[in-house]
Amino acid sequence: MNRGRILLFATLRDYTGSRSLEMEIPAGTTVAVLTEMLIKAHPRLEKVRTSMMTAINREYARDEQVIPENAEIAFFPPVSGG
Amino acid sequence: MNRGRILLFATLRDYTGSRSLEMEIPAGTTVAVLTEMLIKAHPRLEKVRTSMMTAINREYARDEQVIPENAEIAFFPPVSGG
Amino acid sequence: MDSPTYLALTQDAISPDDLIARITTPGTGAVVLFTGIVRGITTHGETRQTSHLDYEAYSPMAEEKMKQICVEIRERWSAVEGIAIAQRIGQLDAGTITTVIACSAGHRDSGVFEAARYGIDRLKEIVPIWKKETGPDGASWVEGHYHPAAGE
Amino acid sequence: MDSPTYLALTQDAISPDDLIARITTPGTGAVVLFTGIVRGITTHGETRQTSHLDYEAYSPMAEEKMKQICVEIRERWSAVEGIAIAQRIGQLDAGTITTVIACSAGHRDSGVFEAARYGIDRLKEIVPIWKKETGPDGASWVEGHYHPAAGE
Repeated sequence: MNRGRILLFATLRDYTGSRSLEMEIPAGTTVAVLTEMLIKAHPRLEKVRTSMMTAINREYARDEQVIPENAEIAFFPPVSGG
Repeated sequence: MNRGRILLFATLRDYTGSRSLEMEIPAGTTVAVLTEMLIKAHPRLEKVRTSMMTAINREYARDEQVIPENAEIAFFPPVSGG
Repeated sequence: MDSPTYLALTQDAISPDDLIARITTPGTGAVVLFTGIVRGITTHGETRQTSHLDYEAYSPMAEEKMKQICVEIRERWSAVEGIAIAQRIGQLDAGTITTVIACSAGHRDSGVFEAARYGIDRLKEIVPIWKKETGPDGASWVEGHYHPAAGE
Repeated sequence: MDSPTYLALTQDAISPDDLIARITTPGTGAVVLFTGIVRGITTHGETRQTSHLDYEAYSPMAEEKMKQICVEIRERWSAVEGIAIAQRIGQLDAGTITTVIACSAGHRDSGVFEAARYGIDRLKEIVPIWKKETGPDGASWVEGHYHPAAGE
């Protein structure tokens, strides 16, 4: 078990009301599972389920990727800079 | 007959030693004929004969074009700005 | 060959003059610069007005991705010498420069046009920055569309 | 649609910042700017050094031809809003901006990249400007190659 810090941006920040969250992340948790945990904790995220993206240690992550210990985790919508 | 003023630029200025020349230009003179007159007056221009260009009233001119009266005439090498 | 790289994620005004100077080397004969500007009036589709945009960034990752874009550009256009990428964040009014991508090279036929185009396309795909648009009808987040592959 | 046009044949320093501001309209979301710079070191072919270039222009015709390039750009890329073309003349040291072509539009996919590229290509073909290069071995005129058709 590992207390993880999750960063949230743009619409995800608005829907959760937070810039960052702390969550208990069991060892072996994948990105897909963590996404479900996050949506369960913040049901308003349901509507961006298919568009939200995850970065682990500042790199775009795969759904099946296992979250390493002490990772920097971020969830956000598709980018719109420029 | 018409006393014409001819502007010269870049290498043509160097070869003639002048920024502008005055020449007697008979009525009906074409660009090709004027070019020959100019080379005859300034034989160093022989070596740029094939590359030199003519503008009449600030527009690229054809060899067979007749020089109108009171025209602004310019001779110069291919451009190299930018 | 000098290969200056200048990256900025900044709250301050972006100066193309300054960025061009930063990527001008003794071998530079050509710079192509793209700049994005806050449109006050958008006429693609339905016409709408924008008073300002608010940009936010996931800064450390954005800086990493800007570096990555430079690597990608240099892999594709080996004649590119200098690269500058700047993105301004915070509240930006209509008419304000939001981003600049500039590439320098010896000559204009070296890929600098394509490299700058590639740079702005990639910035809009992979750099984690978002903007919220405020107009007469209120504010809303601008939706991106691209989903980078893992590790992209 | 606003269509500002700004042309300059000048002895003074050219500021891309200034030119971008001049062609930014309420509808502008993208500007592509090309700038030519005096190369101190040229490595195309044999390596050579340049200390400065001296530019001269047939000014009234050059201004006409710069206008013509704007017309040609607008005929080809109707989405282009603003166009700025500037050429500096006089003695310009290595590292100095010699020319700028900038085009503005609502969006980057509107032809602004192609329009700016076309602009600099045409400037080097039809605008009567010449440069003499001075380096360690003395000075010589740079040879152009393009022969415009009559009336081009």
